[in-house]
Amino acid sequence: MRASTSPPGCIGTDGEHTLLEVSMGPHHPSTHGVFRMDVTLDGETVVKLKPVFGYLHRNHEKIAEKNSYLGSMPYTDRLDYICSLTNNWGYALAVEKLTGLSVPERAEYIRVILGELTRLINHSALAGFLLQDMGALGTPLMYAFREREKILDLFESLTGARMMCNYMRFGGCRCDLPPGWIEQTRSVVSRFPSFLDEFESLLTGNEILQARTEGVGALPGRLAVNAGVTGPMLRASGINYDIRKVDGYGAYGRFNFRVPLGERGDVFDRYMIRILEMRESLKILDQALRDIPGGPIMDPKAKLRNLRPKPGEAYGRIEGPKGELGFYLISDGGPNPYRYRVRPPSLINLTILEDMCLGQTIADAVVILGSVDIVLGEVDR
Amino acid sequence: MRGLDQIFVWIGREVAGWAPAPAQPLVSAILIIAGIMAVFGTCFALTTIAERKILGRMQNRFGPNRVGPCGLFQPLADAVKMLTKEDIVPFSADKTLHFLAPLVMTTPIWLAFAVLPFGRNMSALDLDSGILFFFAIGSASELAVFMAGWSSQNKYSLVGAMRAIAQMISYEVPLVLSTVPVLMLAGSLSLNEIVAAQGTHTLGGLARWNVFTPWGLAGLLLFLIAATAESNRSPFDLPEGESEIIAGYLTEYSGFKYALFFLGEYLGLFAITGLAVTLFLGGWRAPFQWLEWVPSWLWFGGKFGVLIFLFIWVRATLPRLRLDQLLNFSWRFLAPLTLINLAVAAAWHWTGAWESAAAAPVRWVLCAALIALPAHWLGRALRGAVPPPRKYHYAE
Amino acid sequence: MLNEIAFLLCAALTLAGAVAAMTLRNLAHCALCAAGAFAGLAAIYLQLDAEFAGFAQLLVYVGAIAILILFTVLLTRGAEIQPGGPAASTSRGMGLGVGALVTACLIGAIMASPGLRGHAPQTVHAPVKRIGEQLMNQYVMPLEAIGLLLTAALLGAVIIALREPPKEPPAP
Amino acid sequence: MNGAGIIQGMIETARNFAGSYHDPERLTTVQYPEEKLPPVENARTIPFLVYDGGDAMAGLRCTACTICEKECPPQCIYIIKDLAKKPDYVGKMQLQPKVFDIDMSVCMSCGICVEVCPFDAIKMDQVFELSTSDRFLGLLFHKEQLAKPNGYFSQLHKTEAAEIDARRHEDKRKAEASAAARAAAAKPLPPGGVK
Repeated sequence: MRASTSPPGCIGTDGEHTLLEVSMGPHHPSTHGVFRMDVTLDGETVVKLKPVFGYLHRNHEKIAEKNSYLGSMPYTDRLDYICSLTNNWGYALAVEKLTGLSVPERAEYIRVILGELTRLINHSALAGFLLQDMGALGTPLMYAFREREKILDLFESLTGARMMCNYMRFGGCRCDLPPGWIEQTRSVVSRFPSFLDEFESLLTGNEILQARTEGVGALPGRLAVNAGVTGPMLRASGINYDIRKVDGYGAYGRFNFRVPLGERGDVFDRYMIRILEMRESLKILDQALRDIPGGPIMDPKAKLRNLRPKPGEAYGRIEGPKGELGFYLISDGGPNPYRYRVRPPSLINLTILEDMCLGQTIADAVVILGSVDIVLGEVDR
Repeated sequence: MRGLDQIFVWIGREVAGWAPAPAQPLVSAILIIAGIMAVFGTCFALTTIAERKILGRMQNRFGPNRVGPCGLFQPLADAVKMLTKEDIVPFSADKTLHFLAPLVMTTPIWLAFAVLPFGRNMSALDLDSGILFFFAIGSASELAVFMAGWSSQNKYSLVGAMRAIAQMISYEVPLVLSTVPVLMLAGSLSLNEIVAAQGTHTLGGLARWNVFTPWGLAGLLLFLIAATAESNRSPFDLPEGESEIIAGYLTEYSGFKYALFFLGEYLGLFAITGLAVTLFLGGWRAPFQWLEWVPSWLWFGGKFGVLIFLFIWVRATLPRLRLDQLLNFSWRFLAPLTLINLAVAAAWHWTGAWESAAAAPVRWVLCAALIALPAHWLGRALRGAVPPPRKYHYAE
Repeated sequence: MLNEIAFLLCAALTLAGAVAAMTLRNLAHCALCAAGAFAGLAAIYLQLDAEFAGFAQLLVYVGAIAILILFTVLLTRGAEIQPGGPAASTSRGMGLGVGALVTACLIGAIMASPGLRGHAPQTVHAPVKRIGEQLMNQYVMPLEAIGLLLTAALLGAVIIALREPPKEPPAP
Repeated sequence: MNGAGIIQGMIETARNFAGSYHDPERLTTVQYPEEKLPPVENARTIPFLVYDGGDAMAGLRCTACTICEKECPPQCIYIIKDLAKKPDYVGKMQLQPKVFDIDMSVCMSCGICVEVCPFDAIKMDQVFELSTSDRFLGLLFHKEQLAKPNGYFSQLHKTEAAEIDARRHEDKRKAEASAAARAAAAKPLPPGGVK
């Protein structure tokens, strides 16, 4: 028998301390899917962290280069499976740029409504998952999912599916709103603020949550910009960059809303920014539901099949709930794209993970990962 | 009603009476042991299902409701599952320790119930130093946790065991210290005498439970916080913090051994809850004199149930602390506060003569302030320099 | 009769634990065996009707000291014992000296006990209350002295454990 | 105050605990095998083939044009044409599928086959209890399993089916009218009629 008293997995010392290498994942309760963190620990402090991903790689881009333009649309649902409609939108935007199709007013409004509903789903679910990582036993998550169900019901009655919506088309939307949908949505939206208040009274003032998140995983604005971080994470670091404002794509130029900005860029700011963004989304939804015009929902020039754009390239980007979601397409005039590339916000926000985790404890690393908001379907593609 | 109160004592005596005289002590001991094991075994099964259902309701779901009426037979199904699962021992594990750990965890805990008075004349063992016995027995679980974490030869287990031991050592201090005022004022270490000391009544027939005094209330809160940590429950469930270290020292356990750990943890919780009831909530006594007709063991059970519900409620609400915060909380907040509480109890004792209608509230407020102000200051100091409140500005 | 068997069992547990703690190679096993020996000792106290001493022994030795030893084992991971190395350490002589001293004290105490001189051992009932009163009256000075000693030891431990403040780099 | 946020949170969970007993807004769970959600008209799960009339194989609307086979993103449709033609609802001779298989374990329920079908022959079903003990052949549906009557389709998607039926009815009426006109034109002039 080995007379060793040293525990398993010691990888030596750094002179003074013994380091322990722990491989967290891909089967680990807190890695949000099949994600692995190779963590080197000194006691409980992280001294090195290597994110390892690719376990969920499905060849999304290559498949899209082989499929027709239309055929890739349902695949985009499966990138970030929590927000399939914004993925649809980003892809549709790229193809519309490539082909020069225009989108009728009504379809733009429908897209904005669906996009903001998706943002509500994503942000509330994220706050729930974040608290789950902090050990709150799923209570906030269940509350978030309770509200998500109501929004998913809306999606189902409009698009036919709760998650894999496959709704937007190049030059418009697949089908018009069913009768009564606007009223249903209005009632869901009008009840959402009370859910947010409940959520905040459960969490925001909680001393344990504050202790766990204050100053944890702070990301300076400069570093965030250099790392290409986008979305709520960037705005929590105090950088004003929201593609809805910058590009004004879709009908966003017509709505009155504000972009909340954090100042310290720690986990608490990231949590709070998402809560505030949800409140702004509700404002956009109110305006869009009030002002939605009638009319067609498809560009009459649009055709479903045999789309052969002229040779060229296009980059369509939207402000997805997780950050800048971009689709880059090159057409060689054929029925399928010559090159198809996704800029996944989850992946690019994840690359800065080590810088945020160094010197923090392992429990913090889990929370920081949760606050980045990743979906492995999008990271690994 | 007197009969109902003493029914268990009576049954025990009658059954033991049938045995031949020399065997009577043995028979009555076996009866008591069987009774305690049956009651708290059932209690364990009921608590697992109640916890899941209450948590479910707090999270707006149903909880288990498929097995039996309202899911009441769920514990049976769980037991069948646990017993039939494959028992996996890691190849590189220290097999002896891996086997012994769940036994060391579960066996001593049963002993702790021996000294708890569950009702009038319903205490298995009236030890002169009962509370000391209780804490001495509890120390075995730390050894078990170490054995489990070490023997599994798994990094998560090891980290979990280190966390657990650090936590248990840290919280044992406030746990024991928070009971000291009670012992001091009751003048005894015997749990029966502590209950007896809370047996008198004050105006309006209100019982003189310790919890109705400032130091008792503070003591109960401190004791409950420390007890939550001792029994590894949320928000102090770091040793098993699922999202961080999977299941801590339980990572490599499955099947029956896991069930034993689970049982041990719940029994520990029950024992410590029973102790809280005995020390601060008057044990089996009724809160008012005119409620004395309700059987004493029902009072004990009721208070016990309320405290268990409180534990479940806290578990449904709070996120988990971090290790350094956990230790700081114990050493820099709980431990000093228990010492201060000792002084408050002394002050209460000295002002014992202030019983008049005018002086009693003064005494109460004075003592409450003596504990509340330090609590406030210690809390401020613990949280450190509070940064200015965050302002979120908006870009148009 | 039953009493003798119980005593023999407890004594065997204590001795076996102590021997195992000295001879086993795995430090964790040693520490756990030492805990077993402590528990056996507590059982002997209890058998002698010394409730308070027995439970205090369990609480302090099994609950605190054994855990401290285990914690030390966990924290000093580098200190591995070579499989072929000698079981005894270099401080063998000192250990022997301490052992001899303790044995001498014990023998003295046993020789002085009344049981040896044919008197029936008087049953001493020592409730906690009386122990407390004795500690607070007759033995208050030794108690305070021990308290002072322990406090000093605690302070010393804290000072040793305090991380040294980072030294200022010498001015160039 | 220390702990105020914690107490506030506990009040919130207590409210939800009580609310889950009386407020259906809070307890949204549907106890699936006993209760089911009301069907949603737009909902889609897997495709099926629509047929008219009483005979499933003879009444299939599918003309084996294989557009759906080409457009299906995961390529789970497999068609072999039958060379024997049969008349469709307006009497035009059309091809028909000899084999029409859909591998439901591959199908991702996107509904693109339905969108591209020019004959309204393939539509989305709403069944979801598809589990089988045979992973491979158990989920490979042949045209016999896929064929469902038009009445079933009208039950699922009322609005869409009504629209399609009206259009087809109109087409049929026009076709009959033109056929009648053609027949009338082709008929030799009755003797003694106008010249």
